[in-house]
This record gives sequence, C-alpha cells and structure tokens, in this order.
Amino acid sequence: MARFTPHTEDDVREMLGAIGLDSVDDLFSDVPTKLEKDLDLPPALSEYEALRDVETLARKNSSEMPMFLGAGAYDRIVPSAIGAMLSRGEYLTAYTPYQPEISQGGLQVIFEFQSMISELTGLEVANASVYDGANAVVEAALMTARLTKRDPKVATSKALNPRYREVMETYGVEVVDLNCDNGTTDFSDVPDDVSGVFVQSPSFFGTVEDIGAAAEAAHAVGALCVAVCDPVSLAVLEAPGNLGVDVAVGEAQPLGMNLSFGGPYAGYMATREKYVRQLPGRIAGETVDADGKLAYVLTLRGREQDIRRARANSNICTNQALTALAATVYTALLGPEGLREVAHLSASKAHYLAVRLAEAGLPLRYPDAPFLWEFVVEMEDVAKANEALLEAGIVGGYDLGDGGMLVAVTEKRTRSEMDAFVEAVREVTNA
Amino acid sequence: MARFTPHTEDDVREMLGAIGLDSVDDLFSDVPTKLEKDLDLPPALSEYEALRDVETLARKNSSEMPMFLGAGAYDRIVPSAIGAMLSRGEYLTAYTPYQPEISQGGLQVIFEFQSMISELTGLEVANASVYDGANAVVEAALMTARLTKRDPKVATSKALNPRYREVMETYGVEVVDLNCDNGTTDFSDVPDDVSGVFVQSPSFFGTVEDIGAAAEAAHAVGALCVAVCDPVSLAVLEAPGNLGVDVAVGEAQPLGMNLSFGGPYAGYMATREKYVRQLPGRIAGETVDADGKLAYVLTLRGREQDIRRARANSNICTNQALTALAATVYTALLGPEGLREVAHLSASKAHYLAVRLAEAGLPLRYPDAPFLWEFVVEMEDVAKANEALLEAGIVGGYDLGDGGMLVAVTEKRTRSEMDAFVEAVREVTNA
Amino acid sequence: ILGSLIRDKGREGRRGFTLPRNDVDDVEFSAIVPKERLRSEKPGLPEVDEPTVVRHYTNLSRKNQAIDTTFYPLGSCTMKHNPRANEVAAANPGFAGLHPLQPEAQVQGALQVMHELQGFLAEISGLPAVSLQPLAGAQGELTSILMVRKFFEEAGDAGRTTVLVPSTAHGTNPATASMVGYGAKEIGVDEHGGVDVEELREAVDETTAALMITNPNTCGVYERNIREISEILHEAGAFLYMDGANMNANLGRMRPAEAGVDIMHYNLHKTFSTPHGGGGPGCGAIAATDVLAPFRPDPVVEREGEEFRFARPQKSIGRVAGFHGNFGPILRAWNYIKMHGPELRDVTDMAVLNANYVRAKLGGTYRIPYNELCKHEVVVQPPEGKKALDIAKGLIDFGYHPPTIYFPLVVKEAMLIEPTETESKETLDDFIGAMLELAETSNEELQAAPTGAPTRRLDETRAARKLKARW
Amino acid sequence: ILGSLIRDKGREGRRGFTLPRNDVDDVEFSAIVPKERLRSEKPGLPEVDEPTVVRHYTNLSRKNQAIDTTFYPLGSCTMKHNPRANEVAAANPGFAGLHPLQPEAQVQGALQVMHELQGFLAEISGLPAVSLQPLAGAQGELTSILMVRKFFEEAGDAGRTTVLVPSTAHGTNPATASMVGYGAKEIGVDEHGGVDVEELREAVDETTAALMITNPNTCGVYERNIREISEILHEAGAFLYMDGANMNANLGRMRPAEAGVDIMHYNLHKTFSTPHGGGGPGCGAIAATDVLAPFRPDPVVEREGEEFRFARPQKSIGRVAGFHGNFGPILRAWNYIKMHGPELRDVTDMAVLNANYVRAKLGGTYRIPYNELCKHEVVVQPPEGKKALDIAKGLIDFGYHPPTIYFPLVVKEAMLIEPTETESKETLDDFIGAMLELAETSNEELQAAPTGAPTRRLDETRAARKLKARW
Repeated sequence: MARFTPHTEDDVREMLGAIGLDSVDDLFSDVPTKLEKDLDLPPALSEYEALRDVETLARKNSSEMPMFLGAGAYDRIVPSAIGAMLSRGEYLTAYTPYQPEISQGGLQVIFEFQSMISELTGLEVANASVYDGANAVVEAALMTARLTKRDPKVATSKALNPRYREVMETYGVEVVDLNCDNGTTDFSDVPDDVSGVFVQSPSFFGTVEDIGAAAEAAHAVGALCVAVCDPVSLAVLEAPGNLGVDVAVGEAQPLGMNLSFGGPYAGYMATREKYVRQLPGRIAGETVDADGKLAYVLTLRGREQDIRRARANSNICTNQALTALAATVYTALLGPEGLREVAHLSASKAHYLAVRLAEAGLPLRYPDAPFLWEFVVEMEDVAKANEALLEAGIVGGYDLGDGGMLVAVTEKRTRSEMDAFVEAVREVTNA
Repeated sequence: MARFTPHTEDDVREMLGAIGLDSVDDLFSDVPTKLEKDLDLPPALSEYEALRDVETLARKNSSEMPMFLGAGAYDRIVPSAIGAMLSRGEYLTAYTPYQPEISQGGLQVIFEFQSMISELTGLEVANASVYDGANAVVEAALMTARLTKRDPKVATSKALNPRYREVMETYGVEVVDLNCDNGTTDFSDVPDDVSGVFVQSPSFFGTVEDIGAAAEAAHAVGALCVAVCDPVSLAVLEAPGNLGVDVAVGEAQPLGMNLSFGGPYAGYMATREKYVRQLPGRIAGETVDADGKLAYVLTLRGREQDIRRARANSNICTNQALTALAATVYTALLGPEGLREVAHLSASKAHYLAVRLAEAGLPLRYPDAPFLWEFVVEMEDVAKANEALLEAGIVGGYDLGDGGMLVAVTEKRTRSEMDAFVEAVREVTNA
Repeated sequence: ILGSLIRDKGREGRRGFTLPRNDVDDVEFSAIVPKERLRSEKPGLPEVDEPTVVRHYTNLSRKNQAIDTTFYPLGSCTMKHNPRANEVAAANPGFAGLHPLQPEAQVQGALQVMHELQGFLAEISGLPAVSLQPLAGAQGELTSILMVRKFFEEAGDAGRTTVLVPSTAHGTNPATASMVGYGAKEIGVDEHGGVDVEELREAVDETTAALMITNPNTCGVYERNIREISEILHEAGAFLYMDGANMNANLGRMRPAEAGVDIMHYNLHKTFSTPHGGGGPGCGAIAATDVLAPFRPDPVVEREGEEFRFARPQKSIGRVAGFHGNFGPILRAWNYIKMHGPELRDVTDMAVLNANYVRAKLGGTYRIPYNELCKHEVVVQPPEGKKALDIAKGLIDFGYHPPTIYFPLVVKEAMLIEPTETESKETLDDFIGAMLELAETSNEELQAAPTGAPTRRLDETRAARKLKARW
Repeated sequence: ILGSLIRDKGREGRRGFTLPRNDVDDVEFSAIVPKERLRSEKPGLPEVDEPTVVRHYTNLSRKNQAIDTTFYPLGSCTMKHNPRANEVAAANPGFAGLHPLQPEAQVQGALQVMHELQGFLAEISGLPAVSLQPLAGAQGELTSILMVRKFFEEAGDAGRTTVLVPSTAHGTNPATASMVGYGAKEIGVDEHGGVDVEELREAVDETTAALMITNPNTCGVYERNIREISEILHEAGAFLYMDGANMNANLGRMRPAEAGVDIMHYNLHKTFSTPHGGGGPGCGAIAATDVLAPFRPDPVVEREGEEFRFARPQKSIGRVAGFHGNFGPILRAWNYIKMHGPELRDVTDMAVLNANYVRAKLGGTYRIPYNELCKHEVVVQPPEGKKALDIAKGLIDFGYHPPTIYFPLVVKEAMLIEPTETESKETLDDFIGAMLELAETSNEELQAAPTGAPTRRLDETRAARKLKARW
C-alpha cells in the first residue's frame, strides 16, 4: 500500500465487489500496453528517511551566506508572517477558484494583488500573475503583436535581462538590438515595424532607464511600449503608467518570495483598460451574489484557453496564486513607506559598496548612469574574485563574462559584509 | 512606537481626546512609583536582525546529531503533519476555551486527547494534561493524600526518575525509598502510613517493573497505587488500569513533541472515575447545546481554582493545550499499530546495541531485568566516553555519576550509528 | 468586516514590518536619479500593522475550501492530499535560500535533486530525455510542441502545419498549438470515448506535425487503440504528444513510451502532489524520446562522475523560464517519489479503484456516457432535466467541492469526477449519498443553492460587463 | 461529519504514518518481557490515514476563534498579537532538537538565551534574581510562595502561617497559598478598587508571611498605595509578592522593585507574547530580591567568562519542573524583548491607551465601577437589568471573543475588558459599537445568543452531572 491511501484490504475487497471485479489488476484490463514489471525506482522511504536525505543534500549547497548576486532574483528579507499565511491549508491546498462561492478568500487575494500591481505600475488593470518575470515579458511581447496586428518583433537593448530575451526568442519573438553602450538604452533609432519597444528599469545592469523616451519612441512608430520593472523600485521610481507605457511587467520575486533556486516566483502584468482583452492569464473582478452582497469572481474568461481553445490569447491556464499571495502579504506588511525604506536601504548600501570598490581600484563600468542597488564593476578576473569571495564565506556577484561583475546589494547586507567583500576582492585584484 | 502596535500619532491624539487627556504620560499619573528612565535593554532589533541572532546562537548548540540520551525525554520522530496543525492560528493563538460556542475545535481536541490517554492507560478518565511529567507525578502524589486523607507520603525507589522525586520533595511530599538493587523495585516492604505507592515502568533505568505487585502492596496498606508510564510503552505493555493502579501519569513528550531543550512538554494524568473529583486540571466533557446538538465544554469546574479558590484541588490554571494537540495528532497518525511499531523498532535497536556493547566488554548493569529501549551500561569513565562520542558526532547517554551510562535508543537510530557508538566507546574504554 | 479590503483596514503611517537600521550613509534618491524619473505620488498601498495583516489573511483563508478541509473531486486536477513532509522539505533553508545563479559548485545538492528527478520521470514514462524547466502543465505542452516544431525545422520539413487535437482535449492543447503557429484540427471520439481512429487515419497526412492526446483521456477512458494511433502518426512522420495531466492513472501500470508516445508533459503538482496553492505554482516537466532529446530547453542537469552540472542540449529550443524551473515543486515531487518508490503503482491502483467505485455507485441514477472501466476519473451526467451546474452548487451545501463541470465538451452537462487515491471509502460513500440525494432534489431548490457558503451564486456577467479588477 | 471524533473516521488497519524499516534483528516482546506485563488488548486508538488526520484537525481548528481571527479582549489574559517571527525562532532546529540533558558545553546557545532573558526580566522588574523554570503563571506563584516559606524556615520563623490575598485576586492566588500550606486570608478593596489599606494594616501581624498583590489589580486599577502597602508588610517582616499577570501595564512605566515588591512572577506568554496555544504552554518565570535569591528553584543559568552554566542556588527550594522550564516560550520572550528593547514602554503605553479609550466610550451606557484612570484593562458592568453572560454571548454573534466575565468577584456582573496594544482604533470602535448596540438589545434576544457560532449555548450542568470525558 502506498503511504497516503487510506484503503485497507477489506475496503479494497468491498469496493471491487461493488464494481463487480475480482482484483485490482482487473481495473487495468483495458490497457493494451500494461507494464508488467515494477518501476525501477529506489525503494520507498519513510517520511523520516526521506527528510534526512533532504537535509543531507541541503548541506551540499552553499547557502545562508551573505549574497551579492542579483541579475533578476534578489536576496531580500522575507517577513515571517508570509510563511504563516502561505502554510494555511485553505490557500495551500486549494486550486483555481472555479467555484467562487467557496473560494472568496483566494479570489479576494487575487483582487488585492491586482490592485497593488496597478498602484505600483500606475496602470489600470493587472492580471492575477503569470509564471515568472521572463514569461511576463514574452506574454507582453505577444500582446504587443496582437494589439498592433504586427508580427511579434521587439526593439530593446542588452540592458534587458538576457534571460528574458532568450525566452522571447524561444517563443518566436524577433528581437532587435538598440544601442546601450553607456549602460542606458538609446531609443532614438527604433525600426518602424516593431510591435513593441521594451525598456527594463532598473536595467539588467542596474541602471535607471528613461522610460518616457522609450514610450515616445514606441508610439512614434505605432508600436506599444512595455516597461519591465522591479516592483520594489516602483516605490521610488515614477510609475510606468505615468510615463506613457502601455504594458508594465516584471518579476515579483523581490516581493517576499524565497530565492528557492529560481522558483517558484511570479510574473506580474499590468496594462491600460482598453487593452485588457489582450491581457493573458486570470483576472479576478468584483461582482455581487444573488443577495446583492459584494463578491469576487474570475472574469473575462472569454479570453482564456478553457473557453476559447485555439483562439485563446494564450495557453496560460493558471496563475501563481500562492506566490502572488506572498507578494500580496509582503506588500501589505511593508506598505508604501516600508517598500520605500527597502529601496532606500538597498540604494544606500549599494552606493557605499560602489564607492568602496572604486577606492580599491575597481571602477564602475557605467559611472555616468544612475543606479539604485545593482551595478557593474570592472574586474580583471571575475571568476577568481568570486572564488576568493566564496572562501571568505560570501556569494559574489554575477559574472558577465566580459570582465564585468554585476553586483546586487539588498537591505540585508551589512557594512561589515561589504567591507569583507571589498577586502576579498582587493586581495585577488592586487595578486 | 513599538513594533506590533497599529496606532499612528493621529490615532493617539484622537484617542487621548476621547479620554480627556493631553498626553500618554497622563495615563500614568496615578502611578506613584513611575519609572523615569528608559529600561536598560539592548536597542530594539528588526525581525531580521533578531532572527539572525537566533541563528547565531542556534549554531552554538550541538544539535542534529544522533542521540542516545533519554532519561525522561526522547528523540523520537515527529511527523511533519504535527507542525502543520500546531501552526494553525486558531489553535496557536486561542486561549483556554472559556467560551465553548467558539472553542469547539480546541475542546474536541482535549476530549480526544483524554480519550486516547484513557485508552492507553486503561483508566476511565483523564484530564486535559498538566505542565509536564514531573508535575503529573507530584499532582498524583497530592491526589493520593487527598483521597486517603493521609499526609502526602509516597513509597518508591531509585528507579523513579530522580527529577520526579525532586519535584515531589519541593512540593512537600515525603518520599520513602524502596529497594531496587537489581534494577526493579521490591514492593514487599511498603510502610503502612504512605498515601501512595509509585512505580515507574519502564523505570528510570529502562527496566519493565511489576506494576501489579506495586498495586497490591499499595492497597494492602490502604494507599493508592500510581503508575508512571512512558505512553509509547503502553502500546505493548499492559495497561496500568488492568493491573490495579488507581492513577496513571507520565510525560507525553514522546508523543510527537520536539525535545526543545526540555519543554514545552505535557504531563498526562488518568484515574478511575470514582476519583475524578480529586483529579486536578482541566477536563472537557460532552454535552449538548440549546438545539440538542452534541458539543464539548470544560466540566467539573467546581474542582478548580477560579471557582473554588483556596479550596481548589490544585492551583493549576490551564493545561498544555498545544502540546496536548501534538500528542493527539501524533497518536492519531500512528494509531495502535504505529505506536507498537515505534516500540518494536526502539526495542529491537536497543537490544542490538546492548548486545554489541556487551560484546565490546561493556556489560549491562541489570542483566536480569527486562527492558525495552533504555538500559544502563557499566563503564569506567562515562564522561570520557561521552566526550569521545561527541567527537564522533554523537550525543552520548546519560551519566548516572556512578560508572553507569543510561543509554536510550529510539526508532531514529540506525545500525551504523549504533556501530559508531560502540566503536567510539570501545576506543576510550580500551585506552 | 471580513469582506473589506486590506487597504480599507489601514491608516496613513501604520507599518506592518520593521527593517534594520541603516549602517551606512543615507543616500537621497534625488541625488542619484534624475528627478523626472522619480515617483511623484505615493502608490495607494495598504498601510497596516502585522496584527491586521495576519488576521485579514487568516480570515480570508477561512472563506476558502481546499483539500485540507473537504473532498475535492475536481476532474482532471488530481486534488489529492499533499503530504506535509513535502512542505518541511521545501522549507529547508539549504534549498529555500539558494540563488539560481550561484556557481554549480555551490549548488550540488540542488542539482542532484534535479538530476535524480529527471531519472525518476524518465523511468516512470519510459521516455529518457527529461526537462524540468516548464513552469506549468500548459508550458510543458508548449515546450513539447516547440520541440516538435524545431525538429521539423532542423529536418528541413517545412510542410508540417497542423496539430491534431481530440475533441476531448483540455483547452490548453489547441491553445498551445496555436501559440506555436500550428493550425489545430479537431478529431472526434468513438463510442468508447476514445479517439476515433478512422477519423484520425483520414486526418493524418504529411502536414501533420503531431497529435496531442491525453491518456487516459478526459472522459476518464483509456485510449485502447493507443498503439494503432501511434503507428498511424509515426507512419506519417508525425509525433505523438501526450498530455500528462492524467498520469495519476498510469503510474507503474502503463508507460507512455510503450504506448508509442514520443513526448509528454507531467503536471508534477498533480501527479506528485505539490499543493496546488490556489492555482499555482506548478511544474510542467517534459519527457521525450532520444530523437527529441536534443531539442529540450536549456539547461538540463547532467552528471559527470560525482559532479552535477548544467548543460545545453545540442539543438535546444532555448529557455522557457527565467531560471531552472519551479524548484519548490521539483523538490516536493522528488521527495514524494522517494517516499513511494515502485509502490507508486498503488497510487494509481487506488485512484482508479476509487473512480470506478463512484462510477458503479452513481450509475443507474446518473447517466454514465462511457460506462465501461474508467481510469482515475469518471464523467457522469445528471438525470434528465437536471443541470450539472445545479448539482454542483448543491454539493457545496453538502460541504463538498464540486467536480469539474461542462468538461469534457463532448459530453453534455458533463460532470468529471476525480476522487483521487487519498480519499477513504467512507468519504466516497458520503459523497455518493449526497449526489444521489441531489438527483432527487427539486430544481427549484437546487437553483437556490448554495445557501450555506460564504456567498450565494454570483452575477458573473456583471463582473465582465462592468470590469472592476482593482480597488 | 465535522462533529464526529477522529476515532470514528478510521478503520482497522489504516495507518497515518510510515516508519523506517528495521535495520537490525527483530526483537519479540514476548522474548524480552514477562508475558503478564505485556498488553493483552490493543488500545482503542484511531486507525486513520494522514489525509484524514489533516482534514479532521484543520476542520476542528475552523470551529475555534483566536486572536488570529478576531478581537479577543479577554481580561487578565493579555491576548495580544503573536508576532510570527517568534514562531520562526522557535522552529529553529538548533533549539527545537536540543535535549535538556546534553552537557553544558553542547548547549551554550540555549544557555545564553536563558541567561540574557534572566537579565532582561531582572531589568524590567528591577528584581535581580530570576528563575525561568516555573512552567506557568500559577506555578510561578507557587514557586514564589514556596521561596517565601523556605525563607522563614531557614530564618527559624515558624509562626508565619498566613498569606493575605485581596478580594480582587486571581483564583490561583488563594489556591497557591493553600497548596503551600498557608491559610489564605482575604483583604477587601477600597472605593478606588485598590487594596483597603486600613484593613490590611489590621490584618498584618507576625503570622503574616506575605501579601499576594496584583498590580495593576484585576479591576484594572493601579494600586496607588503600593508603597504604603509594601511598608506595612516589610515592617511586619512579611513579603510583598506580586502576581505579574498584568505586567503588560507596567513595562518601562513602573518596576515592581521600586514599588517595594520582593518577589513576583511573570506570565511570559501574556506579556511577551508567546501564543497561548488554547491554554498553554506558558512560562511563569519569577524575579526576586537578593534576599530571596538563594531560594530560587534549581537550576539557574550563570555566566562565567564566556561560558554559561547551570548552578543550584544555595538554599534552593528544589526543582518545580522536570527540566529547565518551557524553553519554547523562553526563546520567544527573549526574541520579543529583543525586538522591542527599551521601546517595550510603547507596548504598555498603547495597551493602557486602548483600555482607557474603551472605558471612555462605554461609560455612560455601561457602568464603570472604578471610573478613574485604568491601566491595561477596564472592568465594566452592563446596564441595569442586563447580564454579563448575555452581553458576552451577544458579542459572539458580532464576531468578537467576549471579555472575561464574572471576574473580578468584587464587581457584580463584571466584564473585564483587556484590549491589548495590538488592536487598532477601528477595531476598538467597532467593538464599542457592538457593545453599545447590545446594551439596547432586548434580553429575550440576548438570551438566544449566540446563533451564528458553531454551537448555541451549552448545557453545562449536564456535562458535569453525566460526566462523559472520553469516547
């Protein structure tokens, strides 16, 4: 018997009797390709043994060290209350709220998530989240194609996270490169047949881009402008909705999600109300019940695959409800001032570290570009520097592969950790 | 402002206005001994900083090692589902169920806990738990005094956990020593003025005692017999209720509670129905509501301090509801067969280790006394052996201080851990 | 109170979380970022304290039903019990705190988990080439069809323009085909609820890229002609893709490889019991034959001696996720499979037993369009004159989550019931009793249901017509 | 279904947990234990699966109200929000997995926590000698009075036979005095709700061992004559013991030491916010003057250089717990105090503000027997003709947990309201609105309440008369 099945032998016998069969094997008499051998899997472990293995492998990872890696996922403080809420069985073990009468909790959470994303992005309507930031980007690219009735072709620069670009390419989106030699993108030369212009701010290199310029350039050629934004940055940077963008998307991981080796995270997407029918994914809306009581329900279902099938605007089936809940609880706990403080601490520390590195002879690659908490520092041998950092018990920055290290500094980092970083890197550089 | 208080300055001003005061200080104008300085405490930490300190101190402990320590607290497997249930806010953040209409969950849990204890002990009625095993013992001693109308005086032997004896003495219970030279207690010579005869089985030395003999001896002198039992052992050992005992008590920690450096645990107490009015602590009973619907409520409150004040049968105010919930969930998950298997695995392993130690020249102190999973092994220098074990990454046994090591083996221990134990101890012994 | 939004419970200046003090010089944003790029107005977010947040989201959760609270036989969704051991595993800080871009040497434990799971999924399907990257079932489908497309591109076969989809398929199947640029052509069902082989034979030609089959299909029926089907496709040079949503009916009893499947996706969250989380996250791992292996997303995990490392498959379609996939569900699935081993077969056996038991007991009162052996789910129709929607809402008042309704589309008033293996006979008997009682209940009464839920039936039209999707 | 017992949901042979395989020879119990000592009959415990267990206890929890779900102004119980950081701290395996008998060198982190908390509690009370061992408030009381008794024993003063207890005291106070063997003599209250100093002066003599005072007392009133009271006792050679249940009104505003208190207990779970867990576990740490220090339970934690170790106080009363106290609550209290530091005073300030706000708003409609400044709780009486019980049950239908009722005993129809500092003005306003509405509700309607809870009012007499305390 498997471990989480209640049936006793008596249960099985009684049930087979009701069905009119003699044996469990008979339940598979219609299977022409029945497997006659046992699966070649390691023998079943008890819970205790399995969790001991988890612990053994966990110890093979270098975790719980000060971390200067970012590049799309950030080592931010995750408040304890988030875990307490996510572990509530009513959230954890429910599914898509197809039956709204018994899913008002989950639906209201989605509604609140959407509202928070709308507030942060300055756009009228957000969806319930998609898989991750990269997928939000590619869905936005496909959205621009549908809305402009052009082929999916986007203009952007190397300052867009290369992983986002890769996913777009996988999905058949053509990407045209704009210049960004000084760390910020030059939008003066956008081809006129693109469906979208993409601007990431803070960019992959950490620089604060001119979103307004991107929007103008997009609209000048009849394309849409998509901004890709770290939601924490939106506590201090102008809302993309106020800068003329049509769609704002991004990775919601910094809003209270564990790094968790790359997932689960959640991608957010927001747009103007006039474009809502081309917005993919779930949307929760307000309505009333038969007694006139306010309630929430999944709405505009006509866009979706289960209704529209081959003519759906995406094949996306669900949202990342649980991680979106994490983002919602995080944003509620922090509020506008708390988010701002996260940004402020991160920026203060990042600028401290950048100055210290420069003093140590490791200059910024883009000294003239504004940045918040992530920056590129020039280094002879990034790999060697990272090894030295690991030896000092520190997870170093992201190796750009061209003598640049992309360094991220969050509110978790302390002055002494940063000093240790400089120390470790300096030694290697001088050696 | 403190960290978990919602009020803003506006809130405070408005509320002071409603009260008719000018300042928060005015709220304390009636305090003649007002403290005029700040408390000399370390400056407030954010959650993240505080939890970093927790982690730092946690690493100063030697934890997560194979453990052969018992002596009243056992390193047993705690199923994952227990934590999931205990973290439910409705259990975690409620208080004593004074309002039964909105506390049926907690009350039913108590009722189920009591039922399980009754089933295990073979006695008619159990209470909702007391603080820990030691306190269950002393409360039982005081119970025997009330019931026999004698002074609290109990006959027992060194085979009773010495900590239980110490707590009895603190509470003013006189303890008379019976002989137990061969590891089991000789009940043939009980003084005739004792209020109770106490028998622990498995005893502090791990031996299985003759509870029936203790009960007979007690009743022969008009005293009550109290059995102190590890609840896991009751899956295989005869229920004390079937052996003539009047009260059964013990430490419920082995039923799904973390070791947690000694607490919180829970003490259980069960007795015959005729003695229930002298049973201290909370009791949940079945009743009906105004619609005739089955429900649970705290009952026989007349015994308790909040009703009876100076004439209460104990000053005990609450039970250990949350750890009792752990015991309840544990017992439900394991069931009679699972508990039996825990006992069987522990006993099989303990006997394996005892044999291996004997082979290595380290004999059992009580070779003729039956034992389950804990035993005393003779050793030249227990402290030195424990040091060697620690070096091998093993937490050794309990040093009895007389050349005996009390060794506990639970279902968690593996053959290789036990072999390593023998190896480490042998080396020291031979050295 | 319960109904109000978190923002309505706040007041300017309240804070729910305290951050560490700054231990370096304060940086002014106006000094480091051009003013016009700085926010002009504070976002309208809640300003609330932790007590309010915890109470708000605790009370909201209490308005949800879930597997933890009730039987949840939502067809095609495999709402089985989620072992709590998986949650303990996922919370381990040695995994939860790991950055996806840490060098491979720093993440050997995580890579080993992924490598072992790749192996488990290969064994369970018989298909050796696994990728764990797709972030959900629908993305697993997409990844599969992208791989098929890339195969034909590499083969220089430009004529493959169509993907065939049985009429019983999940909506994601045709939507996926469209997204990849294929025309989706529907194939009907035969009298057993299976793919109509004759229709298939006629439809398959040199423009066919693949058939997207679900097996057992969404009628709960095993495709008894699966071998013939795969042969038809293979003869035409096309691929057989299998939607693995229903793998819970196959574990240790059938392997897609032996049925001729070339590529499939798993829903790790369904079959291997990651909590569904209210709709996600999931994991849509895929498994394929060696032929399709080089096209898998970048990267996969390989083993070299004692070391594990990421590798890019030779002709990879590229990446479909920002990082390596949803590691949380990956870890849980790995742990789940390790707790079962070859006894995974019992999971399938009991899931199929439960579904057939429900079928046997409801038959007679409910109409069973394909009343033969079903696999892990069964499709039924209410008695003549009753609506699936009404029965569903009536079940809510009995304390059950309703089955999937109006799906599969090929069955009118369909109710697709998937009990899963983790439900006891008593639970099934109670549910069956409720279903039988509802069959006898007047339509008037049914249409009033639910009356005991947090809300009554909702005005869904209004939600769409007057869109209000934010505060 | 929800109402039935876990045992009723099982069937013989079901199992909810799988254990590791045995890796040594199986031992037969009959081979190692005399047959008559072995169990003859299997205990009647549930035989259920994990899914059933999780669903059962999840659904039971949903029939509870708690701070996490509702305002819970239970007087004298300090039902404040429990920060979730404390739960994360307590779950740390470096503490949760520690055996209490591991040698001191292996548990330095845990000992440091205890030592620091001893210091914090000494500073907060002004009383230097702390013990963390008592397992609950009531045991803290007992420990204190045992220490007092031992002091007199050591001093050879056999004539101390009486402990004085104000009529406002918690029931545990006189019960404790009795347990220790003292006669408990009651002292009345003055017109402010405080101890009647004249009555006290008359009652104190050379037989007096101690006065057990609660400050602020259970009328919510600060004992304004506290200094005089302590002087009266000290002049008679007796001790002033303080019940610390109400310490939430004192933090940083008043220290018992300066008020002349000799010994006190804390309820760590109340003041420093360990979740109350449905009734426990708590921690009843005590703090005392140097005079009483040698009598503390064995052991306390001392520091020697960088090392922490256990030590037995010189004239210890012995141990009151099996091990070192409830370490879980100890760790949480330590973490809570570290998150507040000197700002603990804000906790008290806001708790007192909230109570006075409720007092101000309810006054006029409800009778306030001591309508002066209150501290962190306020005692009110319903309007003439209404019963506290009825108002309480009416509050349940408004979604609130009722206050403590019929306590303190000195106030007829008392309702003791303790809002705590973690509740917002909006919550208080809503609660006040409900209270005012209930004051206007007919008794007939009130007596029917609650109607919206999981049960209606219970037949408590029946429970006691026909005791059924097990299945």
